[in-house]
Amino acid sequence: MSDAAGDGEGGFVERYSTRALFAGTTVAAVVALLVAGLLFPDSLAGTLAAVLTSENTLAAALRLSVPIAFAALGGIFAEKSGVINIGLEGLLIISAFGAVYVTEVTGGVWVGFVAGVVASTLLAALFAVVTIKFRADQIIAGLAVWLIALGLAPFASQVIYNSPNTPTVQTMGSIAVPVLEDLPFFGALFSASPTVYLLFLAVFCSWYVFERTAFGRWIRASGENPKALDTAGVSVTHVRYAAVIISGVLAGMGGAALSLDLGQFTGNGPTMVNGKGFIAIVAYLFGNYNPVGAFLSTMLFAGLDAVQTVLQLQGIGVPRQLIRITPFVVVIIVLALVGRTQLPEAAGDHYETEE
Amino acid sequence: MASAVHLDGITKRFPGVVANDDVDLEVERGTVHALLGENGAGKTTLMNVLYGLYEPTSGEVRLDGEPQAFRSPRDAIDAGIGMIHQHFMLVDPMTVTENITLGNEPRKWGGLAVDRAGAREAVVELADRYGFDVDPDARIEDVSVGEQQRVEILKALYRGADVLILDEPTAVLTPQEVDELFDVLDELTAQGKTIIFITHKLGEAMRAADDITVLRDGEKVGAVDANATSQEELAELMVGREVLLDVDHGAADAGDVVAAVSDVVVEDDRDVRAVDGVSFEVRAGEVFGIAGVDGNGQSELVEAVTGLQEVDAGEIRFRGEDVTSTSRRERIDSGMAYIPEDRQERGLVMEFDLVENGLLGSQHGREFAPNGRIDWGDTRAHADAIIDEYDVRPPNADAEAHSLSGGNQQKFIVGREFERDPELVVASHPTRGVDVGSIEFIHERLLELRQQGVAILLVSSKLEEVQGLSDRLAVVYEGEFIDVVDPDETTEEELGLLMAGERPGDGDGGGGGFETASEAEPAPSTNADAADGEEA
Amino acid sequence: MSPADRARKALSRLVEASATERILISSAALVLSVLIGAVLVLVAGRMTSCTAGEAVYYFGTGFCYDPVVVFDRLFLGALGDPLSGGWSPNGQFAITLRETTLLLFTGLSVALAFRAGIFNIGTQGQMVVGALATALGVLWASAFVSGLVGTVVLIPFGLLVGSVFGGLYGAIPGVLKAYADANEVITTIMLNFVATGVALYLVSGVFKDPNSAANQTVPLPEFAQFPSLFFGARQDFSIVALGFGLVAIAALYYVLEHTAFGYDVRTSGVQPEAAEYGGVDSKRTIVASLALSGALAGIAGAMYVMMILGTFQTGIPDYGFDGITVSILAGNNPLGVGVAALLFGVLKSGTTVVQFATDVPPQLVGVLRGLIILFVAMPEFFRLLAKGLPGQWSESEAVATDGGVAVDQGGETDE
Amino acid sequence: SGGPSDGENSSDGSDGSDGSDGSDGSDGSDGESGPAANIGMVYATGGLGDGSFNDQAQQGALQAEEELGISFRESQPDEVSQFSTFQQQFAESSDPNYDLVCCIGFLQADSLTDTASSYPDQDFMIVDSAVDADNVASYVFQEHEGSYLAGLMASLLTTRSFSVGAGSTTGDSTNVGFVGGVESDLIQKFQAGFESGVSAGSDDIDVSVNYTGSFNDPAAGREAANAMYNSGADIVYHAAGNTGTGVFQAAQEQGRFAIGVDRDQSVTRPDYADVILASMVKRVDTAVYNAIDATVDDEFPGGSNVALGLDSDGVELVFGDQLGSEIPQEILDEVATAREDIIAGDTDVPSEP
Ligand SMILES: Nc1ncnc2c1ncn2[C@@H]1O[C@H](COP(=O)(O)OP(=O)(O)OP(=O)(O)O)[C@@H](O)[C@H]1O
Ligand SMILES: Nc1ncnc2c1ncn2[C@@H]1O[C@H](COP(=O)(O)OP(=O)(O)OP(=O)(O)O)[C@@H](O)[C@H]1O
Ligand SMILES: [Mg+2]
Ligand SMILES: [Mg+2]
Repeated sequence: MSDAAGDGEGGFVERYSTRALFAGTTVAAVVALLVAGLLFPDSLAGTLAAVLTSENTLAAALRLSVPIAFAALGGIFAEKSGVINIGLEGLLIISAFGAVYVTEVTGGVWVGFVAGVVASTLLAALFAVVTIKFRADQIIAGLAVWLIALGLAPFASQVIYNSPNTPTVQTMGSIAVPVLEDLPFFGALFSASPTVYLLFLAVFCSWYVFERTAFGRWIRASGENPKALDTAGVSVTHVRYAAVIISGVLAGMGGAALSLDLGQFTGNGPTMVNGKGFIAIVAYLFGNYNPVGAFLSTMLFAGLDAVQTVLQLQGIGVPRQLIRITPFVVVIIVLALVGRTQLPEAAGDHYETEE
Repeated sequence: MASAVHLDGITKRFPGVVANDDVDLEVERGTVHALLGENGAGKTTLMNVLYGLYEPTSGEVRLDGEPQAFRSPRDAIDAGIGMIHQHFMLVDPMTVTENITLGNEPRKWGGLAVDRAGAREAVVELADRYGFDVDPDARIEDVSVGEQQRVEILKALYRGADVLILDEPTAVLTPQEVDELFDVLDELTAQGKTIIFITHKLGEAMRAADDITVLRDGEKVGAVDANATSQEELAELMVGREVLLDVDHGAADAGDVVAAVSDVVVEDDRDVRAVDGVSFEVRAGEVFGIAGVDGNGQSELVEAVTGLQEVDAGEIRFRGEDVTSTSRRERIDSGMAYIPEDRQERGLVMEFDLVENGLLGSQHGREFAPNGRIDWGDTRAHADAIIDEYDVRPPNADAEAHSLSGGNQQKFIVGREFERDPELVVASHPTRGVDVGSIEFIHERLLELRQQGVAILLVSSKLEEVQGLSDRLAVVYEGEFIDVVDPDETTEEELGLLMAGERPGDGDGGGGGFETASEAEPAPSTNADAADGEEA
Repeated sequence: MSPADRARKALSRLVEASATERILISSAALVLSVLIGAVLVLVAGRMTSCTAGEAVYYFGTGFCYDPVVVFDRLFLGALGDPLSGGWSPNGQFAITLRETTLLLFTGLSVALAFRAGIFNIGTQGQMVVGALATALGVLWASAFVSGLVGTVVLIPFGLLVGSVFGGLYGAIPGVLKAYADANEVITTIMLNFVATGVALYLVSGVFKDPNSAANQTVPLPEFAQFPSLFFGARQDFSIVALGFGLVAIAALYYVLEHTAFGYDVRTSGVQPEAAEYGGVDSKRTIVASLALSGALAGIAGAMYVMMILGTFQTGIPDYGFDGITVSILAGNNPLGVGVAALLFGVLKSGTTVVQFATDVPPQLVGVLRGLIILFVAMPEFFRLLAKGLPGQWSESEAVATDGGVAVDQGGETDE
Repeated sequence: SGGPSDGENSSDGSDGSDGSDGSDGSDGSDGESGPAANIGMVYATGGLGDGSFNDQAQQGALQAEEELGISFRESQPDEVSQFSTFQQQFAESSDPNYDLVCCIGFLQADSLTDTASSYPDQDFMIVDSAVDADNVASYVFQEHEGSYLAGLMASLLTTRSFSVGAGSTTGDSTNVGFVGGVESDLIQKFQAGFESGVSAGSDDIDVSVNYTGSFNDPAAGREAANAMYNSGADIVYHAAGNTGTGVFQAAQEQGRFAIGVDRDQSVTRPDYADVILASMVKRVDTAVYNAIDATVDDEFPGGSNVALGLDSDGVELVFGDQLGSEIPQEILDEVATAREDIIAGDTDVPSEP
């Protein structure tokens, strides 16, 4: 049977080879670009290299990442447990509004932050009941969560403030770690909004839960083979409720971070969340359900966004409207090259113990 | 002394079905008890009641004389019951250790982390105690079916099971692995465990069990001593009438070559060679059988022939033409019928009714869809004809496929494929999970077609089936044909050895599997003669 | 089979428990949503301030907003106040039908893809591409014809251009899914952004109307737009377009239920492995369905240009996303799409009436829309509800999405 | 006068008949006599709460409500196809009968052209675009003129070291920034004027330009402004609606300056008053108020096309409430001179970049 182990490793390598190959190619390409930029600082490569290695780009990417990455972590919890939560966008919206509203009323940013998380968690709990207890189609219920939040937050804002946009409130500010903040490039990691540190913590905790705790295993089993978990004597229903609620908490942190970082909720059109919840789904699919992978893919996307903002300033000859869509185009191209995203086996399915 | 397990008057009703009707079952400690019955007799349901998955409508479960009220498997597990389901309850991407300890993970740091080293150690220790050969770090999706089964048993033992329920444990094993399993069962009973295993194979029940309980249509129809019964008696109890245990297929009258496969190589999703250079021919009017343990490339070979999987090297000819890279649709149109091994995934669209399912594969044909427009009238008539001819029950073309029992689903597929007027029938496990009566029927039909000059390619992991029906029989192992034999001239033991990868003339024993068995010689079958009809 | 037989079968399908139940559930969902919406209006009415004279009184409490007025305006207003006697084909009802027409096409677009097991979130982008292509194509062609002939030629031409380009744009995620295994949910979301960005680039640059401050193309000549017969000249509604929509419903229904291609699509939607077994080329079917879905979206875009705006302008409304909700409410059934599109047409058009007639924030209608979808998603809830009531409903299961993402009804697969 | 006025409560309503029946007092009073006029407001998509354009228009209506005793009803379309719906609803209404319908934003021009001809007896006014009809009064603004002054001020300040409030400039910077919302002719007028003013102040200063693609994405505004400040810009001017909130925030975080738009944002966004040097105020409120006022007086200027520039105080550079007084006098003087030159026609400000 020892060859089974060999198979196992072989399988592992096989499974990840496309991604590994891709990651390798990317790293090689970036290195090549940096070298070219160093040699010809005035060329396009030089500009790009300068932008990429700039501490400011990293800082911007981090800021843009926060809401997306939080939501992506939440999405991982739900989907790994077998509940596809396409309503992340709605959770972000409701928490973004809730956080600002409560901050405005109480004057406490952190009170507002918690309130945003609570709002999102309540909505996620509703989603959980609807999908788990009432066996609603997860996709439809997720869309409903999005639509409800998309209507409710601006509605409330309109009722309370007579405008879909709230007034400005206090913001989170930023925390700098002495000495470390002066590091070249990586200094950006140590002079950032408290929500950035929270995000690092959340990424680590999520990773820890999945890799090291029994609960993490139950979530995985609940999404891959709920019956195996059930017959092992663990309630699939409880695990799924817990996972969806955690997804509400995490997405809530993302939404609250988004609005409190700017000190305002804006509710016109798609609201200030503006598709970040859907990008989060992209991020975790892309990161193959791994918290760290999801974080890195968010950073890739946010990094591209940050880079396009800077590139617009450089006047490199490409029309702005087109520079702006580069992040989306890159995601499509990368996806076409990397290909398959593997959903958990039982994701989307209802599970009942009897009949 | 009270029996270890006592089920008293268990009745379990589902909407419209009485799965168990006042069933009694008594199992002595330290014995092996076989639960025998046709498909749908209620065996699994009864065991699910014992395991706490279902609450009985009425009746009582007693362990060592103590009445139990299981509300969930957790209660049953706590009471020392372990169950190995027909479909393994394993999480594919997780490791052997993770699966065994699932739900009962040893913890450290005040429960904040799984004690992974401890878990692994516990698994290794347990495997050693019972002499199981498993790799604690392998992922389930990467190990053999036999090993998965051992993992399932270990899982139950890990949770302290005293009573082990095995649902059709032998369906997926080679004869050698079956022998090894039975040795393990002996070892377990010797250590005081109690075993209940479900089967519909008479020979197995007699060989491995101490006592046998027979169910029919949800009712208990008999409890017999395994040493004091005969296959005929059991068969009659099971089916309720006398059963012909032997198929006589007469001499082959082979004609022209219909299908020719040469040096075909097929790689699976992970670029591993699943079929590794196989060649053979199937002639009109003959059954060419392929025997082998599941997972040795049969599925890939069959799907390559039928056009569902790409061929990476080699050539497939059908009616003299090279069809290696033609589409599935073209192969259907040119007269290739295919009974797939997985009827619920491939063979039927479960949400469609039988009218729509009768059209599957012919939706572009002249007959039912001239000019691309489906003639639902003709299609319905076609479905009705199949239902009638092949005795599909209930005889209602508007029934959705998922509402049919497995046997009836299979009969419908067989009917649909046979009615295509095929020149070649590729039949993959055509009777898997089908009850005795239907098996008889399907076998008869296959032989009828053969008589009419149709070429038949038959794949089955049931030895008695391929052996009984085939005119020529190839044994496949790890993607290669190990030998092609005359099935009438070959014993079951010889076939079993071939299936385990022993090339003819190769003396070395041990094809992997249970350690306890590695030095044991192939267990002598008690009744080699009856082996042919074991299934029937 | 005799025509009588066929009729009987059709009838039996119609009264099939699941269909009846579906309609019941949809209606119940609507009622429940309205009730919750009413509560919301009352709560909001407590949170704002108004003079005592403006308030309404329920349960002895004063509220600033009156839910009865709100829903009266939302529904009756959208229908053009048929009860008040002042109904005119030029009134609000024409707007409702106009919205319905567009929702019908985007709804069909999403439904078709769903039936093939594909979740096309890209209808919006495909519509944008179709709209832009139509505007440019018709502008070019309008140089060659004019007058009535122009109308007769250019409208079909515009629809064709819209469907071809929408279809091509829809084929992109199709090809990516079929040949590169790229998840269509991701690619279609991304392609929406790309379509909007590229359209903005083109329309603020090369194709910009020099005489307008807006990012738009030169307006189409009058004869290149849908004629308004009988209905809604002012409301930019043409009964001809709605007629096309009804034909599209019938055609899609026919294709899905009565053709080999439709059978292929449905089979690969519910069970791709079985479809492959049945000789369906899954890759081609994926590409074909998404292309067709995109073509329907493209037609929606063409109608937006040729019926409503008379030009392509950036900022096309979210008809594509609304199409998702329409399709879901309809259970992805083309016939149901007609009804669902009308309901959402009423909601969209009623929003403006509510806003005009009351002080209630119009986002309320957005909440209602979400609630309706939520309730429609949980038939189980209504079954439980019905069990508590005398005279139970049927026990049979209701249909949810027919594919897209795995929607197996049970975790158990028993053999 | 001369030079930009200095704050929010500049003397509006000074033109026309002041307080015709000012006795009416507070709003909402349901007096027995009806309002002086019924006004319909159709805002631009994006709606109220944008902190700039629509809010400014509402300001004009509120002022008219207070001073002239009119009553007005608002509608906030969220897509282009709703413009004609609301315009017609107002035109068709008989209870009350609307005396004037104010259409805010250039996107309404096309539908107003149709609506106006369908309802020849209804008076309309439109802001930011010209509609040629007897029953429409059009008001357009010379945004580039005001933006020129903003650019001039920015380039003069950025070339010296200057520190006030929460921001500062360093003398060695070589660029200033412009953040736009969605690319369009209108926003490009702001950009063109700003660029032209910047180069008038100094040849060495470039303008970094970024369009976020949205008028309602503060996060994108912040990143754009951040990128500009990081590249050495001290001052960023925005014409991006609510996206500009992000610009102000970036300015605060980085200790730099911003220039507001449409309204005196140092007053309407007091949280950011310590970084807002000035705002390029566009008196949409004046246009709305004047049109209403004329309607009340039965002097509706139908068919007219009023271009509001620096000369008529239609656009102006209003220095920050908090920082304005700290700006060096020579710069104020130079800006004032430039203003005179433009009004006199001596300086020609381009309206396209
Ligand atoms: N969950 C269920 N709901 C409804 N009917 C069920 C359910 N489970 C089993 N049945 C029905 O109960 C009967 C007994 O089924 P059971 O699975 O116990 O048979 P079995 O003897 O194990 O058959 P096999 O040999 O095919 O495994 C069958 O008619 C089956 O259709
Ligand atoms: N969905 C599909 N699945 C499988 N093969 C397809 C599919 N669509 C097209 N093809 C292939 O393309 C060829 C032409 O397609 P077409 O749909 O015109 O069918 P056809 O052969 O003309 O059949 P008919 O007109 O009788 O329906 C077919 O022969 C078939 O091999
Ligand atoms: Mg069974
Ligand atoms: Mg054809």
